[in-house]
Order: sequence, then C-alpha cells, then structure tokens
Amino acid sequence: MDFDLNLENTMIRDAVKDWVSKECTREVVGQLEEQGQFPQELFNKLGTLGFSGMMIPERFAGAGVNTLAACIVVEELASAYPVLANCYIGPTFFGGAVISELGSESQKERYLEKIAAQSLMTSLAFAEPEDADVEFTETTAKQRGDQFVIRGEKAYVSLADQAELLIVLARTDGAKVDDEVTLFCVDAKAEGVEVSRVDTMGQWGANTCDISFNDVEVSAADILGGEAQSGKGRQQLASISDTVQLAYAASAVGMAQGAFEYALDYARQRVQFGQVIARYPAIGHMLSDVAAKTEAARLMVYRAAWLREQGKSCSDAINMARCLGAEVAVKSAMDGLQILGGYGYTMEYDIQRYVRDSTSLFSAGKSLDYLKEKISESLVQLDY
Amino acid sequence: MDFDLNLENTMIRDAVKDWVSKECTREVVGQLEEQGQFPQELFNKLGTLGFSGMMIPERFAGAGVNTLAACIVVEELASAYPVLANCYIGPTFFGGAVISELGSESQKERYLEKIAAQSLMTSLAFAEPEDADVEFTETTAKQRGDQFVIRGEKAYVSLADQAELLIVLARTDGAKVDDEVTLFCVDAKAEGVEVSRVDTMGQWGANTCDISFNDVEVSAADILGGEAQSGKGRQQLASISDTVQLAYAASAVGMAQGAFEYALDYARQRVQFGQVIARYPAIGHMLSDVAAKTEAARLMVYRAAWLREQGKSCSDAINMARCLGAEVAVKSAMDGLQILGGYGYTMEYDIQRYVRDSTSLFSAGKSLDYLKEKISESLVQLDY
Amino acid sequence: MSYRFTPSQQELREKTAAFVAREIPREVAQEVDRRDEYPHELMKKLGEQGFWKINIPKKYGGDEGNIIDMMIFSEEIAKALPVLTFAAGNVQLYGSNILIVNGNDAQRDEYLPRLAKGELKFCFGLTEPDSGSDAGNIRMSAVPDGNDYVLNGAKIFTSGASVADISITHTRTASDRYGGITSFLVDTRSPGYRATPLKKLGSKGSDTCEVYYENVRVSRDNILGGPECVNTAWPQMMRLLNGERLGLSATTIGIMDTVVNECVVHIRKRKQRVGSSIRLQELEHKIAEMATLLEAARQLAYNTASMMVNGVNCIKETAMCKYFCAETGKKVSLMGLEVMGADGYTMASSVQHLFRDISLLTIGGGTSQIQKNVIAKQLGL
Amino acid sequence: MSYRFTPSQQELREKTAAFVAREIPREVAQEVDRRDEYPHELMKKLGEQGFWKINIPKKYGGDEGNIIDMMIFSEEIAKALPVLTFAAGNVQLYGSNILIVNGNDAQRDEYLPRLAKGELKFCFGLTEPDSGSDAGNIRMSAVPDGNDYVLNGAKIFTSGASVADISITHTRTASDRYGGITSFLVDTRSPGYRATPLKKLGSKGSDTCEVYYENVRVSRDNILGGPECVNTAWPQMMRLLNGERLGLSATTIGIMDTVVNECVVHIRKRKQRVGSSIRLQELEHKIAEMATLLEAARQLAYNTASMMVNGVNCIKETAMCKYFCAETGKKVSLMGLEVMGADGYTMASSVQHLFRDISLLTIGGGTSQIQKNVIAKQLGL
Repeated sequence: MDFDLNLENTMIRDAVKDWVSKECTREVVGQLEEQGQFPQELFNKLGTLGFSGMMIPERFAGAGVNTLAACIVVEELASAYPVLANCYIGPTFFGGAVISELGSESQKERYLEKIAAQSLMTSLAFAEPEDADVEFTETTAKQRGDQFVIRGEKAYVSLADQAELLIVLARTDGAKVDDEVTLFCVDAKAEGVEVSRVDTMGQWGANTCDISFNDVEVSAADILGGEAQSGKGRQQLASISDTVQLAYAASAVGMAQGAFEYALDYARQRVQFGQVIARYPAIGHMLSDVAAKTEAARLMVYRAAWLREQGKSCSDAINMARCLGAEVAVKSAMDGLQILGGYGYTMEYDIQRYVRDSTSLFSAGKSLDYLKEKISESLVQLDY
Repeated sequence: MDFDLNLENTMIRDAVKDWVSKECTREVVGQLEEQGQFPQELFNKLGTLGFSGMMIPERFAGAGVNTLAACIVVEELASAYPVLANCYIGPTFFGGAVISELGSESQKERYLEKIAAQSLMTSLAFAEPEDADVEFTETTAKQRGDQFVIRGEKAYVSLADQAELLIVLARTDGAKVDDEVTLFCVDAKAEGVEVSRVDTMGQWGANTCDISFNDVEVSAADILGGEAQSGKGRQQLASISDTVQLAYAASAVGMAQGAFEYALDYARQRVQFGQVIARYPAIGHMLSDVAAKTEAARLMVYRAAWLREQGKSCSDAINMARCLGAEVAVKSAMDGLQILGGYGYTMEYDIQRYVRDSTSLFSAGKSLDYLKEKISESLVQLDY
Repeated sequence: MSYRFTPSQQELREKTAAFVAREIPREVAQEVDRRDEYPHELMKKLGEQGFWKINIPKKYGGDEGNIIDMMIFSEEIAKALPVLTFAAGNVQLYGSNILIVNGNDAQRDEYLPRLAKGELKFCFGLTEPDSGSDAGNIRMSAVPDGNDYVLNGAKIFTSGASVADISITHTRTASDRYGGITSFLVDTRSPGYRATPLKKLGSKGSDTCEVYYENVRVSRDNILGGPECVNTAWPQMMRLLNGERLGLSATTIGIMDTVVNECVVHIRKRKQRVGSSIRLQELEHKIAEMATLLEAARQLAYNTASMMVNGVNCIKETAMCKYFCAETGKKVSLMGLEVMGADGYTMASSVQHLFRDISLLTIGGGTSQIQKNVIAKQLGL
Repeated sequence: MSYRFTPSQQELREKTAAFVAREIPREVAQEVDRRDEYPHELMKKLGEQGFWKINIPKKYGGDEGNIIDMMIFSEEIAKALPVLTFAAGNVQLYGSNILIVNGNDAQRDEYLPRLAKGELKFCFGLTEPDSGSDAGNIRMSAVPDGNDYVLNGAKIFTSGASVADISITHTRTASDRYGGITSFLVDTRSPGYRATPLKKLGSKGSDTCEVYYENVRVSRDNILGGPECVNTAWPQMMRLLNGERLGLSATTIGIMDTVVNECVVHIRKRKQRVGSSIRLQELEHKIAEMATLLEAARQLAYNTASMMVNGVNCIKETAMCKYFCAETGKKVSLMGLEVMGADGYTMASSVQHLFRDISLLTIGGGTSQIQKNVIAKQLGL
C-alpha cells in the first residue's frame, strides 16, 4: 500500500491548489455568487490549465486517462468554489469520460478534441419532472426512417444552458420493457430544444435547467455508441452512473474540506469568554469529528478512483464514497454554520454558501437512498 | 497511491484469515466465552504462527517491524474473536512495540526475544481507580539508594493477571510538576504486586484487572529506557499512546467487520413477509451504511499504520482512525443486534458478543473524548 | 393543557419509589442480573404490597387504575431493575389487562381475583421461530377434537413461560392470515407443555423461553373471550397494542432516568476530585443532551397516555412513542456508557446493566422498523 | 394530566390558521423571501386582525393571553412564513412583553396601547460584534450627561432595527460584567442612530441589522423600568429568557409541521404515479421518523409552556426545549430536503425555504451549546 500521491498527481494537486488560491479568492467567488451567472471568465481561465482532457485518451487530444487526478482537480475546485467544480465536471466527466468510454468512433472524433480543450460543455438529460428513475422515462424517440424524433421533458439538468452536447435518455418506439431505453447525443442548439433555468437554493452559476424536446430530430448515428447501442441505454447508464457519482463524491470531499477549513479558521480567531472558541470542546470536537470524517471520505474517493483506473469492480466503492462524502459535506457545512453563529448566517461569510451548495448532494445525479439501495443489492449477493 | 496490500502482507492476511476460520470457529469461541477465562490454548496456537514479533526488529529475534501487518492480524482476529485480538495486542503492541521503541538496550535484550516468541505478556498499568489522566497519577516511586519503591493502585489493566511484565506509571519523589512522571518495568510476580480481576460487560478472557503495588521494589535500571528516562514518562506516553490506539483502531475495524458479516449473513437468510429481510431498505440500508463506514475506518487505520511505518507524523491519523473505528464498531454491533432481533438478543447468537466487546472501545486505553481533545488541539495549531 | 398527575397517581409513584429504595438496592438488582433467575421474591413482595391491584377493576378487588398508573409503576421499577417490569407484566399485562380487554365474564371471574392477590402468573405466547416482525405468520396448530382443541407447535421468546400458570397461546385455526388465529388460555401444567429459558444479553431473570407444545389439550371454553372468539386473536391483540407500547415506553424512561443520574453523579465526583475544567465540557454537554432526550421522551409518553385515557384514537401516537422512547433510550444508554468510561463497563455499574436491558426495547413489542411502518401507514403513506 | 388547549386558545389557533391560509399562500411567502423586505403589509394586516393584543393586559386594551397563546400564534404563522414570527416579535416580544415584564407604569401607559393597535415596533439591541454567546461582554457605552445619557457603539444582528420605532438598547454603564449593564428605550429617530440590514442565508425580511450609535442622546427616564433600574439590564433580560425560548420553539414546530406535510404529499404523489414499492420504504421510514420527532418536540414545548404558565421554575426545561426543538427542527428539515430530492432544492419549494430559515434557530436566542451549558449547570454540573 502507498498513501502518497505519485509525482505527477502531486504536481497536479499543487498546480490546482495554487491556481485556486490565486483565482478563486473570496472576493472573486463572492462577486460571482452575487451575479449568480455561469462563471464564464473564470471557467475559461481554468480551461487554460488543460485539465479538461484528464478523462480522455491521448489519441483524442486528451491528457490520457488519469481518474485520480481528475478527482483531485474536482476536490480542490470544490473546496473553494463548488460551482466551478460542477462546471469542470461537465466537460471532464459528463463529456470526456462518457464519450471516451461509450461513444462511437465518430462521436469520439467529433466531440473529444473540443471537450479536451474545454470548449464543449456536455450535460446529462436523464431525469424527468415526474421521476428520476429510468423505468419511468416518458421521453420518446420515434423512428422515422434513419432519423429519430425526440419528444418529452427533462428536469434538473445541470448546465444545460451552457451545453453544446446533451446526452438524452429516451424510449424508442420498439422498446419492449420498461427499462429498455436509448441514449442520444443531441445538439443543444438543435431546433425544438428549449432550455429554461430553474432557481435553486445553491449551486448558483452551475445552472440547473429544465429542457423541453419538441420533436427534435437526430440521426441513428447519434445514438451514444452508435446505432448498435439502440435500446441498450440501461447498461450504459450503469457505467455513466459510476463516472458521475465519482465526480460528485470528489466534489463532496472538497466541499467538506472547504467548509471545515473556513470554520476552523474562524474558530481559531473568534474569542468568547476570553478564549478562542476552538479551545472549547463543544467546538473543537465538532471540528475534529469533521476532520476525521472528511479524511475518511477522501480515502474512499481515492480508493474508488484507483479501483476504476485499475479496471476493477468499483461501483460499490464509488457509491459508498459518494454517500459518505455527501454526509460529511453537509455535516461540515452545517457544523461550520453553527460555529460561525450569527456571522455565518449572513451572506458576508462563505459558510452559508457551503450550506446551500452541499445540500445539492442529496440529489446530485441520484438520490442517496437510490445509491444505498444499489450498495445493499450488491451486498446481498456478495460472497464473503 | 496504491490501495493493494503488497505480497508479503497479502500472504499474512491470508494466513491469519485461514487460521481464524479454522481455529476461531463459532463453537470454539462460544465455548471460550462461556468459560470466560483467558483463552490459553488458542493463544498458544496463535503463538506458533510467529506474529508476535511483528513490531520487533530482527536483531531482537523479531519478524522485523511491519506495523501494517500487525494491524491486519489484529483486525482479522478481532473480526472473529475480539478477545483474542486483545490478547495478541498485549505482547505485540504493549510489549514488542513499546520495548523496541522505548526500552533500554538491556531491557530489549531481556524481554524482546520472549515477547517475539509470545511467551511474555505485557500489560500497561497507567490508569488509576480515581482517574485515567496522567496528571492525577497518585502512585509513587520513592527512591531508596539505587532502588525505587512503588506504592499505589492501578485500575482497568488489561490482562494483568496473565502478564509477566507490567509497565507502570508512577510519580518519583523528585517530581516537580504534575505531569513529571516515570515509567517502570515491573515484574508482575514481584513481591507486593497484587492483581485482582474485575468483572466487565465484555472482553471476557482479556481479563480486566486492578493492581495494588504495596512497596514493590524495582531498580533504577528498570525505568523504561533506563535511568536517564526518569521523569520523562510523559513524552514516552505520547509515543505509547499512538501504538496502543493504533492497535485498538485495528481491533475496532475488525469488530465492525465481524459484526457486519454476521448480520449480513443472517439478513440474507431470514425471511419475513415472504422475503429475505436484507431486501428491505430498512435493513439493507443499515447494512450498506455500516459497510461503507467500516471500509472508510479501515482505510484510516491502514493509512495511520503506513504513516507510522514511514516515520511520518501519525498521532492525528491514529486518533482519528481510533475514533471512527469505535463509532462504526459499536454501530455495526448495535445495528446487527437490531437486524437479528430477538435471536440476536440471546447468547446463542454471536452478535451480543460484538455488542459487549465493542463497547469496551469507549474507554480502551483512552476515552474517545480525550482522543478528540488531542485531535482538536492539533487542529488549532494546524497550518492549512 | 397541563402536565399533572392525580393525587392517587402521585401516591402510587411515591409508594413504588419507596418499594424500590427499600427492596431493590443495586446489589439486589445486580444479583438478579448475575443469577439470571426469575425474581420470585420481589414479585411476591410486590403482590403483598398490593401492586397487582393497580389495573384491576374495583369489582374484582382492584384499584381500577389506568395506563398512566401502570406507566408510573413501570417507570419507577425500571429505575432499578427493568426486568422486574417484564415480570410484573406476567401479572398486570398478560394476565389482568388481557382478561379485562379480551376475556369473557367467566374468565374474568375465575382469574382476576386471584391475579389481584398474586396467586397467578400469565405469559403471552405469540412469537414463533419463523414469525417475528411478521407476527401474523403463526403456524402452531390447534385442531378441534370434541369439546377440546389439540395444540402442536413451538413458541419462542415467551417471557415467563416456565414460571407462568397460564399461557395465552396464539394458534392457527384457519388459513386466513390474520382472520384465522385463535388465542387459548393454556394451563402450563397440561401434559405436553414444555418451556426452557433462553440465555440472553440482558433482561436476565425474565424467564424468556422456547416453548414446545406436544398434543396439548385445551377446552374450547378456554379460548380467550370464549368459544365465540375463535379466529379473532388478531383483533384481540390489536386492542392491547397501545397499552403495551406505552408500558414499554415507561420502562425506557425509568432506565434513562437512572442512566442520566449515574452520569451526573460520576462527573460531579470527578469535578470534586480534579476541579472544574473546560475539558469536561464535552461530557457535560453529553449529559445535557441525554437529560434533554429523557425529558422529551417523558413528555411524549405521558401525553400520549393521556390521549389514550381520554379515549382518543392514538395508534400513530403510541407507535411514535414506543419508537422514540426505545431508540432514544438506547442512544442515551450508549452515551451513558461513554460518559462513564471504564467504570461504566464493569458489572458493578448499573449503566451497563441498563444498557443491556434497554437493548431489547427497540426489538420487543414491535421493532422500531415495524413502528415506522405503522406510523407511515397512519400518515397515509 | 392532559394535553388540552382552552377554547379561546383553540379559537386563536383557528383564527391564525385562517389568516395564514388567506394571506400567506406559498407565492406570498416566496416573494417575501425573494425580495428580502420586511413584511410591512402582512404586519399591518396582523395588527388589523387584533393579533398584537394577544399578550397585552386587558387594562391596556389587550387579550391578556399567556405564553401558550403566543406559541399557538407563532406555530401557525411559522407554518407558512417563519420570518413573520420574528417580525411579530418586534411588537409582541421586544415591545409588549418586555414592557410588561420590565417596564414601569409610565412606560407601559405610553407604549402598550399603541403597541396593541400596531402603531409601534420595538427592536432588541443586545448582541455586539464581539459579544455573541458571551452576551455579557457589552461594550456600547452610555455616559451620563445631565438628565441624559450619551450612547456610543455598535450592535449587530438586531432584528427590525431599521423599521422599529424604539430600540431596547443594552449598554455598559459600570464595569461589573453582569451588574453594569443598562437597557434604554432609544427612539430610532434620534440623531446618531443608523441601522443597515444584513443579507442572510434565510429569515429574509427580518430586517436584521448592523446598528451604529454616535452620540445618541437618551433621557434617564428612558431606562427600561425607569432610572432606578440602571445597571439591572442583565437580570431584566433573564426574566425574558423562558418566554423567548418557548416562542422560538413554537416557530420550529410550525416549520417541522410543514416540512413533514410537504414530504407526505410528495411521496403520496410519487406512489400514485409509480405505484407502491418496497423501494420507497427508506423514504417512508424517514418521514415516520420526522413525524415522530415533531410529535416529541411539540409535546415537550407545550408541556414546558404549561410549567411556565403554572409558575413552576423552568429554566432547565425551557433550555432543553429550545435546544431540542431547534436541533430537531434542523435535522427534520435536512431530512426533508433529502426526501424531496431535486424538487426540494428549487426556490419554489417551501422545504428549502424553511430549511434556510430554521438554520438560524440553533444559533439565535442562545446557541445549542449555550443551552447545553445552562442545562448542565442546572443539573448541578
């Protein structure tokens, strides 16, 4: 066993940390939050670091797949500015990883280079207003010759208003069973695609959107992985789920760390009853508990990334990391709020942002109870 | 990073697992529990595997220091029979590690070979009936020429009735401040040493004892590390604490795993309302939560062991692993009890044993609130 | 709206507390736990002091108390020896209460006066090896044979089954899952009845047994409520649930009360020894939390009881009460173990004793999971 | 012992609930939250409906209700718009209640009739930038100058400070930590008084301000309770604590009530759509737990209130109540967010609104940590 990052990843971590400390200052992030818009300029700057290609093989202009490094980037971004982490997840995980793994050769050629250059945002349009579960997908893709016509509503799609590529879950005419679904690569600017923003409690700027597909035409070649993958969306979704949840798990750990450091910093300075409050067990033990759980969740994320890189079975590890990550991210933010007290409750201080952003983890991609269901399904079959 | 055990440690794990599955069967452990005595025979068998020397350098007949492996042994033993893990911790950690690190050359020569052969049990006599904190140590060591005369009471000493060597915390005449204390190596059979067993809720066989020292004579050379260490017990205790807490952390993870597997096994077989109960989210999610937290605590233990082996700062990592370990061990046992229901409450089933044994972790060596205090002290000084 | 006990309830509390102080010092409680024997002597003394009359109607020589009286009794007893509240259940709950609620006049006339005098004990044979939470899955057969029924099968976790005179035994008399269960008053001296106590983590002395029935013969007149009550044991049992849940809740409150007090005493002593220190804040806050949880549980329990006394439908509320009190009690006891440290881990400590005892209470009387099912259903889910 | 509201209290509840149903549909509540403006219009309507009379003595034209009446009002309002209970505090609590408890006759005569009519608002200037939990650490100076005092300093987190007519301002008038604090009724139109609202995570519309005092001149007659009450602000404040804690507890109960209901509706809809499924058990059990916690909080709160109404010393109990209700409310709201999933995360959802609002309640009115300090002390630790 070796718990040290290798040299490459150490350098990547240092580079991101350094960039974050310079570019994602409290002032910058505070202003961006107030505007509540997609942080285009900052995102462009991030793009110059070239980290968007981390889940893309070199032959498609990527940096070569380095899952652990991509998680570290997410983690560091999320610790300062969770919204930016989500913006990075868009191209890198939703775009780069998904297309690299599941795309057809022509899709790879068409998308990956732009994704690696961070100039193509990808969004995953899976959930629907009425249900997030695959088997209740009501969006249809009716075949007309070589074309498919997509019709339906998608809900809670992160950054769809910034996206060029939408990966859309639909049910084709021929679908025989509830979970026979198909994934399509849809041009977000295509006729009939209507994107509208949804106001949310947090993640301002990583805009959550609803999408209407009003008879949007795509070709059979736009099926993710090519025509042969028609009706096989369910299996693809399992692989995508791992990718997505790993990214959110890393983001969760980053948020937990960010909120923790912010609260610790305050607790080391705030004096009450003649003593810095970090010295009171009521505060100090809260912090030590969060520190321990954050570290534990981080190890879970790294292990999950490592398993995935090694091509080993990793779904359980990812889902576990994601659940523990969400738990500690929310705890860290809520405890931090309690430690900062009245000040923490004001928009002047950053801890409220961690509260608003971290609670998105209850439902990001999938709900926690869904993920626990998956883990327990796997446990039942496990051979000890 | 590398989350795989190396070949050596993989083999050690396999060997322990194999031995445990053969020797620590439910029947054997059940009988030993009923007898409630030190499991001498089983302990002797364990000794033949040669794992007691794992914290002892080769030049003292040890196996060479392999902290991770020693933790793995503890973990595997604890998962089937926590008492046996404690018995193993006695020579390996309390004896082997402490003497190897802090003993004088003559102490090493005197003790280590026997410890490595698992023929010398060591107990740590630190806490006193009235208080576990060092600064309230009331046991005295009065100097008479070259000799010291120890007088006082020690409480809650694990396995003192089996020990040949007691490491005893006392205050010398000359002690100027509250925490100026000295550690002595005391022959457990020396005149004036009186050991009496204390009945406890669990850990039957890893007998908890009280000890009276009635003018027990030791020489200055029996000061741990030799005469020069007189009055320096406080610093030695910090190092010993890491050793002890790491062992208990590993034991906690083992207990969590053991209780979890036991409960999972039951939940996969027990049918209610026409379905195995593991399929009900109320049960399945409990199990998935414990599985995730056990895995996280395990990683924390391994990382702590790895840091210690690398000679890096490890106190925080150890204390965090110890706290998370205790939390999940108790949770796993209590959830397991709930899952087994009425059956789990009977002595026929093993889960009650995990409940009784795991709750010893609230106070094993140190209380959890003491450890959290240490972590938070360190956080306050941390430089992020 | 106010929290007030009647004078007679206050008297009952004082009387019970006095009994506990006099008869159940820590050594006695520890000895019951250690020996794992049914507390016959304490039961006898309780009877002599008139505690079996609490819930028996006046016409049968009782005090005609309600569920709140029962809870007061249980809470006070549980402060020292929770298992004694279960043993008392062999008289008050599974004897008197069942007959009052579900018996017929003949059965009441026969048994209640003797129960009031402490001459009889009952036990409640419901759970079977394959029916725990799924309580309707009863397999013990009762086959009519002339005026009798012949019972065959096994029960498990029947408290007091080897010391009781009568076992209220649930049997399968028709295939309908819930509509085919019949409850018999079985004389435990009947040939073919055999009960063996189980060894357990806690609640030692409860005489919780595995019970085997081999061709046990019972007259149809001994169907609970009389022959016309054949196949009605399920609704009969439903009528007992609210009271049972509240009684168990009261036991948890007594347990928590002692755990909190023990911890307060422990930390006070420590402070006397080493002086006040900010380092104790963590433990002090733990105790503050424990005391708060106890207070919440207590208010919930007694107010739910007053709903029941006032005839309000309170299935949801009693399920909430049992669930909250048992889980909270378990949590408080675990926190107590942590606060007490190594001292609390010794057999001399009442905290570990109470912890082991309360660990049954999220299981027995309907698990927390079953209570949540009930609550969710009552919420219209 | 029973849980019962008086007919007039039931009437008050119905009247408040009717007001909420009529005047505060979700869109209105969302708009207050979005605009972050003091709900002047709703305040005016509340006054018109006579809600400011609830706790004012009859001789001043009020209804002379007690803390339970106040709680009923708060609970019902908080179901739709918690911040309105804080705004109402600018009249009921920091106006009327303070004067009733600590004012002198002249002050009562002057203000209570106008408060009853809704003509005045008060705010409570206690906390300073360096004194949060350490509330006694007050630095704002009040220096005597003839018959006046001259106030200089800053307050923070004063709710309603920019809309109130009078600020009850705590000042340092002697060096003794707790015995040197004096409370003044400061006219907010006084030269040198300046209040700026803070932007916050939730409770938007509460007009919670930073306040600066520059040579603000106040007559010694405006010392709360009159000139003889100089240096007694600390004990004056202590007299308010029990009521404040209970009022805040009632707000949490209203919040939890809506969160639970929203979740029930959400899951019911889902079941209608996709049918019953064992996979929903986890969420159903969560809701069962939430509903149980709400019930426990409710019983604890109203029973503690009845202790206060009956004149029982209840410092420990009100501290427990505030601590339990606020922490439980936070927990329940977080669980609610989880149950609601992505729907609950949108600004349209009342669950996230209530979650943001309740997040203040483990902080304001004494943090949970301070409550635990109080409880531990009351337990003799």
